Amino acid sequence: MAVAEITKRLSIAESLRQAITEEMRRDPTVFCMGEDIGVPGGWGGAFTVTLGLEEEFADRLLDTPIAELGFFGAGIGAAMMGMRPIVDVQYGDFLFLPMDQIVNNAAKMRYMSGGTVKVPLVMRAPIGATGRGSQHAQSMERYFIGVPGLKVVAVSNAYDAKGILKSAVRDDNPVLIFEHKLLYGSKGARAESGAVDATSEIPDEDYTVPLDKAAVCREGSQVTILSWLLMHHYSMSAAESLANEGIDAEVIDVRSLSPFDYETIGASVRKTGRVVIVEEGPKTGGVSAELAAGIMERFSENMLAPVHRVASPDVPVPFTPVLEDAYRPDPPRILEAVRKIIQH
Amino acid sequence: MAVAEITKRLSIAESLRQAITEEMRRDPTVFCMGEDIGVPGGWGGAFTVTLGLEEEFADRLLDTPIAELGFFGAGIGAAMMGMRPIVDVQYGDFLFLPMDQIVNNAAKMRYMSGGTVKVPLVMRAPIGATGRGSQHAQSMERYFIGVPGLKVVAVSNAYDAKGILKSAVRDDNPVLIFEHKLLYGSKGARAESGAVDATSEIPDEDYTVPLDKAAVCREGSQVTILSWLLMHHYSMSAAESLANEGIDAEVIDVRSLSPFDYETIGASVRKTGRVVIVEEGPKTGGVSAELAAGIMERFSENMLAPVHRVASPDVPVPFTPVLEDAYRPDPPRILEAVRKIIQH
Amino acid sequence: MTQLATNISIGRLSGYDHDFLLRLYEQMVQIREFEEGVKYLFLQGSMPGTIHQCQGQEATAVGVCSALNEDDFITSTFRGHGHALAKGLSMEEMLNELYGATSGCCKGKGGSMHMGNMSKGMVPAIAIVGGGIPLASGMSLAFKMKKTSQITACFFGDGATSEGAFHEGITLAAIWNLPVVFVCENNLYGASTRVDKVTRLKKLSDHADSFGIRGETVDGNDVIAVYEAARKAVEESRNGDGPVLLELLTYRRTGHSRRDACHYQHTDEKKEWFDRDPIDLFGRALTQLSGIDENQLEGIRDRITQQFEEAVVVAQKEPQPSLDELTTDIFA
Amino acid sequence: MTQLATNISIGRLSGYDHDFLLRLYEQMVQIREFEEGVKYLFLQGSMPGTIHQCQGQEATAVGVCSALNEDDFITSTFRGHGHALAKGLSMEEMLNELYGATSGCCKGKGGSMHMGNMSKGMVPAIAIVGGGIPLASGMSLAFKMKKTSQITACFFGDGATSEGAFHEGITLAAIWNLPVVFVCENNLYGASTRVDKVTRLKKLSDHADSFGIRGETVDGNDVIAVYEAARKAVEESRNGDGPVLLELLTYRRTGHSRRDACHYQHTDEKKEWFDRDPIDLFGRALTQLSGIDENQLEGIRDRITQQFEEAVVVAQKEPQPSLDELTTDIFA
Ligand SMILES: Cc1ncc(C[n+]2csc(CCOP(=O)(O)OP(=O)(O)O)c2C)c(N)n1
Ligand SMILES: Cc1ncc(C[n+]2csc(CCOP(=O)(O)OP(=O)(O)O)c2C)c(N)n1
Ligand SMILES: [Mg+2]
Ligand SMILES: [Mg+2]
Repeated sequence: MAVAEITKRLSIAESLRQAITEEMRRDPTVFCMGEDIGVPGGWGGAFTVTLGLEEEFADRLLDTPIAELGFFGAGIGAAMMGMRPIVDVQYGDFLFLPMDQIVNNAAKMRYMSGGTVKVPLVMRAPIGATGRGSQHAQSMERYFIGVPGLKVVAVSNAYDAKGILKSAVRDDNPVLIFEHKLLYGSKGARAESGAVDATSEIPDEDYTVPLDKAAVCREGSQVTILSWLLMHHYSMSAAESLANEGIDAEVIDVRSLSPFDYETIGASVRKTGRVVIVEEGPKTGGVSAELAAGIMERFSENMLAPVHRVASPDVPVPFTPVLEDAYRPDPPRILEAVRKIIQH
Repeated sequence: MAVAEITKRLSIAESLRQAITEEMRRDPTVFCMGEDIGVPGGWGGAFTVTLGLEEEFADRLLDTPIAELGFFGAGIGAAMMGMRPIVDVQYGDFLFLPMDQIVNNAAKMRYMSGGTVKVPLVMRAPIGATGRGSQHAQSMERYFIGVPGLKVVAVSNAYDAKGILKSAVRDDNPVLIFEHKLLYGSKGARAESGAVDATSEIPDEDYTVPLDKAAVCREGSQVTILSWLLMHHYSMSAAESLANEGIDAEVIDVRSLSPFDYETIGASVRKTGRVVIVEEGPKTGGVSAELAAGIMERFSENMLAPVHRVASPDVPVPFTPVLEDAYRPDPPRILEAVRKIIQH
Repeated sequence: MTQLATNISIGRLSGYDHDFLLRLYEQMVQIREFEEGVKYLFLQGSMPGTIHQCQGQEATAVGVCSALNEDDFITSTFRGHGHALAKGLSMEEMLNELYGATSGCCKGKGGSMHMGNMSKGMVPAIAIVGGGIPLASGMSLAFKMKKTSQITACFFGDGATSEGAFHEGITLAAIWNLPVVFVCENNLYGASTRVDKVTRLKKLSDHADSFGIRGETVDGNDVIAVYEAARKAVEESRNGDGPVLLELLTYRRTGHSRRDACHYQHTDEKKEWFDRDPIDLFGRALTQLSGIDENQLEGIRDRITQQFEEAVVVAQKEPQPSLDELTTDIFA
Repeated sequence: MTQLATNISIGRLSGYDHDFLLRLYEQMVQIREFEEGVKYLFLQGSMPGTIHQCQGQEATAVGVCSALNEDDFITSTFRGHGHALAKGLSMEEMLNELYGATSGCCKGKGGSMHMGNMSKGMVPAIAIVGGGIPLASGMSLAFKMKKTSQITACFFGDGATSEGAFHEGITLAAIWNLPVVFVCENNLYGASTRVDKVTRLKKLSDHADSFGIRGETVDGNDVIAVYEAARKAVEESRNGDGPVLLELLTYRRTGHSRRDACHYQHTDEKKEWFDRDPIDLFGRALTQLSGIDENQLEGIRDRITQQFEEAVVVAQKEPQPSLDELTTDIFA
């Protein structure tokens, strides 16, 4: 961002709201569909992202019945007919309900039509373990990477959130955006305990952030830490501590979960030769599995140590805070992993 | 199998049928629920597995409406109340419909009840690209590995199919069994073109095959080929060709897809130092990703080369046979991969 | 109970011009010829894949699609050949698709279960039972938001009515008053399962009650009855007085798929429905009209047979995709 | 329209013995005290997690569960505290659960949204809207197959009626005649969305028509009306004449969850329903019976308040799980 630009500090919830507002103003085919997103006096969706938007866009903020398979499917249908719907689930865990529509219809439609159909659909889903027990907590990214025809991204700060949502709206393909409950910066009754500051300065100008690029957020030479969403913030804080120990870590916000940006990741791996991936969610079968395998396939000659994955144990998310805290990888566990890989 | 046992050569469809019959006779709480499984004059499910069983078990072969979320959920409920249901989808692709019930309810129930609930539910799903276009074709294993609380297995021959189904029925946890359309040996109107012989000698005695063990099907010293279902058969045939070239491959049927049997796999990797994994389905985010990452984490000091994955390209399954054949990994591609890794 | 015609009285045909009636006949014949021809090619082994066919159900596809405008859309299912032909897809583009050729309506990537052609108002068919229903609501939502006057006719079977997608998809259309006609082709079976085994309802159109919309059950083998019911439903939907749920009572004269011998269908039932074949019923009525005779109908049949046979010869030689095309058409 | 009581006439209470009536009262009071106490603890910050509460809906839980046998089962939702208490879970095991203690009914692993206790006839509550409905059918299927005489009462909200799970789950129960009572607590809102925005139906019990089962709408704030309707439905279900869909009209006096201020609820509507508070309604009627006076009711309330307060003191000190327990209870 150039210094001269007028900027304003926004939370992710606010910057997503701004992105939606601007895109709806720009393009009359953009609309939102979801539960409790536009009820006057309501919440603007589960995490305030669409709060108040019904005032300006009464006809384009469609409050749905609780019917995720139905309205995701309807989003696909509307997209095929030239609209650009943004649909969301209140918690990522509910994505299993419309998953048939997402994988079997949205993602395959272009291919099985021989390239004659477009599905410009944006899907949004909040994830993260946040004191709600095991059905409102799991990390869902793993279930959607490598689905041919589907783009998957994760937004860790307000700047990216706005720019990526805009790119997604303008993209002609289905895009699934993951957001994290502890990063929204939702306020009032929807504030989250344990929230982490993910606000950014947002320029006044229209901008987009590409859907297929990782971001090097901290340069370093000895080890590459790959993560996204909440874990990216924990990784950044771990990197600060590591710097104090004299370990120089490069921290990359993976952002583009499917497909991955191996260009950016590769450049880092070639430099450091060591990779730690940090993921919230059970280790087995996570996004990190593909990242680790993909990195070792592509850059094995540069690797000084096997890729190390820091993740949750293979358990559902427990309710009780003492166990939930142990479930979620945290900076100390990241530190430990990095120290180990450095000694390798 | 001891030589003295009376054996009979059966297909997978037949041995599964036998397993279901024997388990239903043994235990009155075992029953089947699914579409078109027990209609007199019908097919015995999509691939003849339950053909004719309605004659002996009229009350325990429940033909359902087309409502996968509903009857999988009902299976969970019945299991919680002490029954041992076997539910199936006609094509694995439909598993997205009951996926909420499988992951959010069946798999988590024990944990979130603090260990007080049991869900002895068996689920069966056929997969494989077989000339039906992209919604009756995809490999679904990837979506269910690493789901804590769920066991996932894949059966490649009739002997295992019977023994594993029996173990699954007797297990107190939800178990998802993957089967392959080209391996059933379904006959008559339900025969499949491109089918591969997966028959086995089936002993007369009751036997089980554990849910957590891989099988070394061909011993070898230079490279370990890991695969399951149809790809296991292709791997065996590739290994024969390799032997002619003087390459001695060990072939393991992974079978236990979640959790993996790292004991068996590890022993092989320590011996050969080279691993090729063969998987039907898009490479990115497949089961092989976790296998590759897990192997490299555990056995990196034994590895002579990075793990190599042979899989489908990242595309939906095309209908036209010329492209479908190219989609599916085949013995020539396996050979090529092994030759390359041996030279590494 | 809905009256099932054993005869279409010519009184009901007055008021329609002959061209229109002959077009209905021709379209039904085209579907029948196409399906019978494809079945032969498939059983003979020259055609790849699997097939789900609609012999005996021609009047539903033709009756409904005749009530639509060209720019209206349909959604269809694994059993979609009839819908596709009735909506204007050509036998040629469909045969090419079935043979996996690049000139197929989906470049060979779709196949029998995913026929479609956007320029003719048919999105690729959805082979997940019920899966097209939410799509149809969304398509109609787009029409409504864009203020076009298009509507969607959404085809599905009796079996689909127990899927969650049916319930959720129609719920959306109902609460938002969307311009869509839901067409349930009740052919008495979902695969091998008779409908009365999986619902307590005598009339599937009674499902309409739980959405607060209008439902109607019609003889699906009487093409004129279908056309008239569809025209009414289409009009209501287009005017914002929909959606409507139409149940069309019909029967599948062939296997559920491939080589299915239908041992689960009762002989009496079969006979009763075969006697009510939609093409025979309508053909008999037509020849009673002055100015139309059996020769004319035979001419139509011959013409179609010939067109089909020529199309097969071409399709079998159409170019197959090159291997590069395996990885194209993923992203727009 | 279903008559909504502003008054319960004592004539309707004759025929019930006082102990039974006082137990209904006590259970409703227990739920209210529990919920109000928990709300205070939560807002005060001493209790972790999030909460979905049922103040104002006590009569539905109590009326239905009073019609069940001990070995009957219920399924519940994210808003399950009332159901749990009415089915016999203790305030103690529930408070311990809410505080994440190992002595909680789910060892602290479940939390507010997954309360359950198998030995008391309640499976862990399902927090996916509608997700418990297929489960309930399966539970009743087991009862039927095992020829026990148990039934399941399946609680869900108005919002759940648009989910596919509702449609599929009840379809199964209907076609197999399963011993289950589906209890739709219509509190007029699904989260912040008013029910009339998401259905065209005036009565949600009309959904019963599409399953071919009996539906009934009852005043859900009149505990006696609920009890009587539930008893009838339970009996029918137990006898194999079910399933039944009961719609209980009620109102949530508190936020959807946590700190929700309910700005979307209209003031008049709130007032109307607050005037029909189920505990007040029933309490007023009780004190008109000879032999019951306000003192007695106050005694009940005091006793429960004290029990709750003691339980909180204990719960706050109950042992938390050790870290080993993170990875136990995955597999049986
Ligand atoms: C979700 C789903 N479940 C099961 C199937 C397998 N299947 C294909 S067609 C069919 C029967 C469909 O019956 P109906 O809806 O009546 O249509 P019809 O075959 O009679 O045209 C089934 C079970 C499927 N394709 N999708
Ligand atoms: C499948 C699913 N979608 C959305 C949610 C989020 N959510 C939780 S409660 C609720 C409203 C439920 O309304 P209703 O069924 O009427 O129950 P009530 O809250 O009134 O008790 C919603 C949308 C959920 N838990 N599950
Ligand atoms: Mg049918
Ligand atoms: Mg409600």
